[in-house]
Amino acid sequence: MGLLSKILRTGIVTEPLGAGDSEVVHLVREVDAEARRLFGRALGIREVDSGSCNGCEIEITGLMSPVYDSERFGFHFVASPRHADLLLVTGPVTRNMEVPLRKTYEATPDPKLVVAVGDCARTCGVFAGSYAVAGSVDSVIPVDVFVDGCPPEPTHILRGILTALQSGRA
Amino acid sequence: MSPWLLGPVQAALALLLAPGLVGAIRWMKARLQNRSGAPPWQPYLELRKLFAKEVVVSNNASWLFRAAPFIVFGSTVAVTLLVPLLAVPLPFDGAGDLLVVVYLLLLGTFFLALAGLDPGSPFGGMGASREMTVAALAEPTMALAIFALAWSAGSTNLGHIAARVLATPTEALAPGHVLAFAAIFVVTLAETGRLPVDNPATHLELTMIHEAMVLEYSGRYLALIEWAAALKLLVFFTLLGNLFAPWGIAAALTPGALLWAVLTLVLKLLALGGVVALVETHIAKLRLFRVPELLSASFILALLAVTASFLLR
Amino acid sequence: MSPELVSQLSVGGSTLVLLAGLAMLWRRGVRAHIGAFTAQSVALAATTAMVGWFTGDWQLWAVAALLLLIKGVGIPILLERMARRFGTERELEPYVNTATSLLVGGLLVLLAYLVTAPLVSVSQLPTRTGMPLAMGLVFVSLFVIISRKKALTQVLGFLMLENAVALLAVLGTHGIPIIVEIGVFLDVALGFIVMQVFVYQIHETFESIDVEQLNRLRE
Amino acid sequence: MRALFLLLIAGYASGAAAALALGSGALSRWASALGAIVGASAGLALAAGVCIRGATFSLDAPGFFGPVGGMAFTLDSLGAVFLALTSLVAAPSALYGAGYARLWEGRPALRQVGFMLNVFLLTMSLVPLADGTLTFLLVWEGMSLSSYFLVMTESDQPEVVSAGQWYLAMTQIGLACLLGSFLLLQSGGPGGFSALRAAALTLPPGTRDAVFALALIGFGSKAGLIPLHVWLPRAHPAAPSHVSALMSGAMIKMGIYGLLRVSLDLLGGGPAWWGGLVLALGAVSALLGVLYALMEHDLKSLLAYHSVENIGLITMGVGAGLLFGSLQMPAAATLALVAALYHTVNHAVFKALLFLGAGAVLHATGMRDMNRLGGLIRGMPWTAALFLVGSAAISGLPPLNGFVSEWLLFQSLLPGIGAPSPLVAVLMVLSLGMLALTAGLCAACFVKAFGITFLAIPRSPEAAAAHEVSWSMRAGMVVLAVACLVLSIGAFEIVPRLSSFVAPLVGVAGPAPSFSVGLALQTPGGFARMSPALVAAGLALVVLTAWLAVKAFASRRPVRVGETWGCGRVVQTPRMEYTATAFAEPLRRIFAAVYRPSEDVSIDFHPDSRYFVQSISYHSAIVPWFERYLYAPVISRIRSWSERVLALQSGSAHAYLTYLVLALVLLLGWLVVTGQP
Repeated sequence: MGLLSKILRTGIVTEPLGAGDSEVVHLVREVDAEARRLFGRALGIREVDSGSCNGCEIEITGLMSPVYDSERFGFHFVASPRHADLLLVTGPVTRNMEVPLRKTYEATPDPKLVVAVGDCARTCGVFAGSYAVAGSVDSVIPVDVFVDGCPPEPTHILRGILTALQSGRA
Repeated sequence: MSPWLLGPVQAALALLLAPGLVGAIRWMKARLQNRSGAPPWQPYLELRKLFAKEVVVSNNASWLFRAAPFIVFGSTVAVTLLVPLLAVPLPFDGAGDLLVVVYLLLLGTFFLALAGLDPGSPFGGMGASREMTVAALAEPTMALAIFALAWSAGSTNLGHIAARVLATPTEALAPGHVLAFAAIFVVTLAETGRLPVDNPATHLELTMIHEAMVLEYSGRYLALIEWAAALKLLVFFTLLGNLFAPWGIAAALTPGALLWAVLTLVLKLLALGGVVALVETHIAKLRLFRVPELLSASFILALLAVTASFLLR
Repeated sequence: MSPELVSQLSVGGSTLVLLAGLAMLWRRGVRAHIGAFTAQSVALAATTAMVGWFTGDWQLWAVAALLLLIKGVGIPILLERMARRFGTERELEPYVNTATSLLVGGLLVLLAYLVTAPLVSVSQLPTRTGMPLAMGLVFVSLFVIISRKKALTQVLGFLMLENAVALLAVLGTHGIPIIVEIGVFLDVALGFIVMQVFVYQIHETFESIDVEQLNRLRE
Repeated sequence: MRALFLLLIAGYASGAAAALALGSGALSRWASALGAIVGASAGLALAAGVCIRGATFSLDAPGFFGPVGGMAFTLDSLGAVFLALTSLVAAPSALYGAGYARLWEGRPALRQVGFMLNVFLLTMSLVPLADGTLTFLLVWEGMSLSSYFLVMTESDQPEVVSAGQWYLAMTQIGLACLLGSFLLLQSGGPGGFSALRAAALTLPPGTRDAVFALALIGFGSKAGLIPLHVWLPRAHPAAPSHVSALMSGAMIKMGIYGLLRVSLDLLGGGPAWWGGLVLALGAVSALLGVLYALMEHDLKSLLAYHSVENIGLITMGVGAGLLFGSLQMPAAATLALVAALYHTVNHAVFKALLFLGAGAVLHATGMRDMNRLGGLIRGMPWTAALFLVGSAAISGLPPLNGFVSEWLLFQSLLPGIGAPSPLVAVLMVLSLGMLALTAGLCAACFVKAFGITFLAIPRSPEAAAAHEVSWSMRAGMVVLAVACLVLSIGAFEIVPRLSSFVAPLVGVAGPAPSFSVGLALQTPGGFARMSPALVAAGLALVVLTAWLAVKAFASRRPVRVGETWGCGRVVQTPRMEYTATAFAEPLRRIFAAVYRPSEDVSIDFHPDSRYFVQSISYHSAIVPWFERYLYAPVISRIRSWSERVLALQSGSAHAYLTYLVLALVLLLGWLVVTGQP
């Protein structure tokens, strides 16, 4: 019962679409509309950590948190690339993750999108030149959108996903 | 309306409502997690998307992998022809009883487990093994609960049980009846892959049961399996709602009565969905080897249900 | 109240009392066990009150009130205090594992059904229908006492046994005279205090209330 | 009728003769199979004649075995059911055997199997026809011995020899009990069954109990009831597969036949404890059978344990029938016996199908160990599909025949709750729970049996190179698979007939209850209704509609073939797959109290540091407890005793056989001397 009353006292903490930072609101509205158009407002996201420091993962987790609640746009993180429409790739691609990343891409049914999250994904960041790093994400699989930042904020990731949806490769 | 038409109408209604039920539970859970959550109609959109997507099939998979979704889906739809969804004089009541419902659902589980083994993935094998273990252990509870119900109703046919409770409303609060309800509720959680037996929202392969079997599926096959899973949940909820508290179900096939039946059915489904959402918010998943404890507890409930009906005969 | 309703209610009430006893076999935490005992005592009090209402016997009402007061409130508070003192040691490895315990519990209920069948058949009371379940609880509490290792669990088993006997008396004979009942309560309270001391002593000696530790005394 | 009976004998006899005369080539195996098929067809026709016309067929042959009183044959409807199921299994098995026997071309084994198989089929077909103790015991022993020789076909392997010894020992213990039982029943009077039936009424209750108990042990050891089942999981894997199919499909059913014949027909039912005992034994056999089956990874041993399970289910029906009969509940008793008989027929069909499928796997890969099989569905699509039908049928899945009889069995236990005695009600509840658990575990076990054997990637080169078996072997399996479906859909026609056969045995006055309304089955008082035909039709319709709808409305993108998803690991090897042992691991843990597995883990550490492990070896074994506590002490006692009577021991199994036959002849001779016809 303690749990229930706490739930009631806390109330819904998701940022509403009407209030707050106008830019975010605008973005969020746009994501909603695009998601509706392209994937019937149901987007399965498969997260691939190809060697990240996990900073980006923490931000991605933020996307699923009650505050951002990406589920309200119909985004959900799935357990298998076979169920996914979009791959969210983080980190420089290490040598050990090169083949798995490619296999994940191959395992995802068409139409599919790839969003590379974080500076490392584009430039390999501080790991560039390491013997353990194979290269940037786009040297392994085709990338639709890069999201810059170290780490990028959840809103940036949302914007990246939106841009990918708009790119219309799907 | 012709009574023979009721069967297809029931199946169509169940197919229509099932994704909404899953969506409603997800929505209620989101609200209990203080999120705004996806709207309840989200599963429809997901199904539409999946039907439009490409299918990727493993190179190790055989024809069985492609046939299984249709058998899983078909067996579950066949069940909706038998359960008392809307009206009590069921047209196909003579075609099958509660045991047929249980075995038709087992048929779907059987083929889904085989399909999990087919691509040779370790996850699929793990899911198949666990799913069959849980299904087997849930079977005695189900049988005894049916036994308790059938004994007081004088029949194992679903229409008879519902009609009997309608005719003698005090029956609905008889101890045997209530205990059987509790037992079947636990079985519902186990058979439909809900918490605390299986977590429908997990991403971690090693904790999966149902999800692990369908990791290989994509596109329309996945859509069929997901739809069938939603339908199975709806079937169990309908059994709980319309066998134990059949009020609202249509006694005659008039438009008004049927409309009222649809309305009460939706309300019952939402109420049971709310209970499941609450349960899932409150408790954590059980370790796999503690699931037998839960199922033996449900078995005890069913056994007491039978004992209570012994005592009151 | 019609006799049919009374027999339904006595089955329903005894089922709740019995289920609380079976919950002891299912759950592992001390708090859950105390909660089960509290729920059981409340259900027992309610059943007693129901029989009191049916028979119109004020003594049964008094017994129900006493039950609620002593077993539904008093003893649980003492138990909580003990649990706080000893920490919440869990019943992690009982002699018989949980799933098997539950199945044994079920079989004991069926056995009780067989054993009480002759009693039930000679009784004319509408409350007789609940007697097999009460007898089942007698067996289940005994099983709790022998299959669990923690002294606190065993104390709870003993208290449940007492509840079971009370339920049997209420259902089988519509209650024993209140004087006897009060005497029994005193006995229980005394027994409880003795056991409390016993548990404290075990804890003092072994820093644990696992009665298996007593085996060390032989050395 | 008489002509058919003679044809039956002539068919099998000519098959046996052909096998001896035509050497060990293709001609011989086809000729002996043809003889068996002719005999089986005649048997089926004879049984159908009796079943449909309802008239019994009788034939006295005082000339045969004249010195011991001649032989007498009668086929009534109960016997006809068993003759029918034997013939139903015999014909496809013989057809299959013709292809299977190619293995032995040019070796004496071909002649031996061809001859013995026909003798086995002939004697087994005559068991349900036997009318009289002498005839019965003669054909019974003929059946046992010929099947012993068939089990010993590959006698160069030590495990086959051991299996043969177990089988022989159990079957002779059974025979001894049967002899005792019949001697008590006959108690000096004439040995014809009609005479026994009349004499049984005057026997004192103690004698009747003894007759029943001895018959239960004797027939139970043949049927494979726990704890008398020990020979089954040994002999079935050792025998050639079509012989296993016949033994499991038909021969163990003769134990059920005998039990029905003696307890219900000859003794006319008995006190309630008979039925209770049989019901409890059946429930225990069913549950333990399936539990041990789950732990098997030898395909044929697994099927053998499932025979124990299914015999358990059948026995539950028989026990419920006896129990209800003694409680004066004739309708419920009839239903229970119908369920038992129906499951007997169904089990004969699907278990024969499964053994033939397992034989095809063995033939193609040379292996029975499921942990080394896998992926056979690609090389052997026919066998895979047919084995799948058998698996679904034995798991009791609609719309196949196993489902119908399990449904009947469930329904036949339900009325037990209304029995006046609380003990009976409790027994029924427990049996019902065990029945349901058995059904669920059986489905789990066959997901394992089919999934691990036929699906995924082959786990050995032999499995990868597997090829489909010859047409005759496939044809044999197809016949049985079709029978699985027909026996389900035709239930509304079959059940009333079975009911009319068993109703007189449990004292139903007037016409037998039909349990059938239109296309549906209906239990007494309209308690439950179910129509296998409608369920099958509905299922087919819905699946077809779904398929068409998906074809019409879903995406038309072509299916892309990719790698199995495994979290991006570089290669997939069969070692990553679940094995049979892995599949059953959760259940092994859950039922550890029953299995009491012995586990042995030994870890070799690096000499310098315990943090480096050099090797881990894990060994686990399950020895059934009844073998450990029941048989092992007896065997060791006998072993020490037999060392003292070494003089008789020549080391040859055939010598022991000679002793046994001598003993039988002496006993029979004693019967003649004491003056029976």
